[in-house]
Amino acid sequence: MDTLVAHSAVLIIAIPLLAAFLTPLISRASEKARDIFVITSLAFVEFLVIILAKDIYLNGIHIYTLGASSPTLTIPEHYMVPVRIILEVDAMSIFMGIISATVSLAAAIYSLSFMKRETGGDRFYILLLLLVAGMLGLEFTGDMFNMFVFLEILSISGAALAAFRTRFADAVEGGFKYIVISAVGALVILFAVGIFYAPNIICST
Amino acid sequence: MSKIVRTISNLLILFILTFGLYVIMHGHMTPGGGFPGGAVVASGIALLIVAFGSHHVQKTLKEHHFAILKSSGLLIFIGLAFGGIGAAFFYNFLVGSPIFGHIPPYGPNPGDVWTGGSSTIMNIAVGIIVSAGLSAIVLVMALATGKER
Amino acid sequence: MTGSIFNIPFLAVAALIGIALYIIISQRNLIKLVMGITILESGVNLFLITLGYRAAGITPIYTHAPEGVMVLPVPQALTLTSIVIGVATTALMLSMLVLTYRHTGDIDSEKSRRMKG
Amino acid sequence: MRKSAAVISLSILVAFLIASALLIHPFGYPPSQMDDYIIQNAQGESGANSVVDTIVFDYRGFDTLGEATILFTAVTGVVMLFRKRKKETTN
Repeated sequence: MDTLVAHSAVLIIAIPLLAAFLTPLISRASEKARDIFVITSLAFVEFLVIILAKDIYLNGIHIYTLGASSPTLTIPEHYMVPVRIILEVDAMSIFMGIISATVSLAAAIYSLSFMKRETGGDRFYILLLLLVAGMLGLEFTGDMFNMFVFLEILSISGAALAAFRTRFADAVEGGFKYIVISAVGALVILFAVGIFYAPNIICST
Repeated sequence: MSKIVRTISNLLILFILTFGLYVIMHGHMTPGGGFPGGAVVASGIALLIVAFGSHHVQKTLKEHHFAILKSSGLLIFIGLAFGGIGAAFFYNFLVGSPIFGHIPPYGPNPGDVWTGGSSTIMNIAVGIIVSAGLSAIVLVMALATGKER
Repeated sequence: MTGSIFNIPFLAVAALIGIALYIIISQRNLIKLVMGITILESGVNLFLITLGYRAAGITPIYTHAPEGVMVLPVPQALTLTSIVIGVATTALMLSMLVLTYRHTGDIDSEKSRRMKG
Repeated sequence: MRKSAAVISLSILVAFLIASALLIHPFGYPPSQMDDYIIQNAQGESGANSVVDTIVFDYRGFDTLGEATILFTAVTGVVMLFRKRKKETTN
């Protein structure tokens, strides 16, 4: 159980991604199997968020380094600056994590019946799972460029979902406006990542 | 397209695919890797679509073939990421193991394919994802905007 | 030494981003708007790459590497990611444009009055 | 009125860009503590010769996972936008 808590920070982001990659294959089996699979994976993410919240409530900020020999090894041996990507989950991000996990579980359960009348069903669930992964990833990363990547996942899947009902002109137009504005915003954030990377931009000695 | 273009593209597609696979396979030693190699393979398929027309290509290379390729590439990639879950999520668990495990001597060396650990297999997985993804985008857009025969 | 006037690449980045933002603001034809975003994306990529250049540096690959100091590898990895992100956003924008063209019959944002801005 | 507001804000932004271009580190001499560590240790930790490939798949592999999902999202979005609409009740 405690290993689950130790790895829960990254599992919360990885499980929706894994579910999104598996959904096209599972939806070949049957519509019913796909719906069950999506709901169980989102319920498991909700369970992980709750146990991580309890762990953070008890002993503070939860740090997870990706790729190091142990999750809490943030600084490599003979160096003073972290080189790998670090997930930093504090009270604020787990609070937002609880909200987004619960809301997306409710949205998935609601959309089971709503999506019966629409065509292209399993693509809706793939985009919904990716939206959830983008949201949770955005809240949990401690790395600036990683935040840009998850923000981009969020905006692309959100724009595609906005333009889902392609027979309405307003839906596609709204999706287009959403993707244009968020692409420009994300590129300016990428410019800010570049400025952060060159430290002495103003105080160059 | 005219007959000449079709026969030339029939011949050319072999060289493009082999060059793309070469760039994907040698990503951890030479410049290139999953992304550029996948783009080269996708440009080969785009050449086929231009030469033979999207409807002809659509008969053989259907969209769900690309969907299966993409999902399997992504599953290999995230499976390798989960493989190192013992230590941490993206831990390179194949370094030093019999699969792609050699560690080259420090400094310039002639380069040994059997190195790189899980990052070599991730290279191949990303090559599959990018080539299937980009050619799926080109095919779907060509079909959508082409003349319905 | 403080930033010398001869940071030509960074001035080129400033010019590219300025032109791209002017295009995004002033263009009515939506295809040109998407082109403006592509120019903005290439400007930001140029900025990332020029951050990592080292004078007389060689590519950071050890296979048959000649002598010399290596160029910074981290900005190259970031640019690799942002180029594919540019492809993804451009593909999605263009496909949405095709659909709006099918619905409203034209591509000009002024005439389809709901699409101000 | 709207046109002048746009032009003013654009000129302020371009002025900021040119100022940052002049004040940034000189072109060929970047500060590089983190990169020197990576250049020294990339071969030892992951064994691959290409340092950029080591960063993309080993040090910052999570970015590349996000990258692959972005490409997957874009392709799913494009395929979903151009799907054939068979039986669909307009509600």
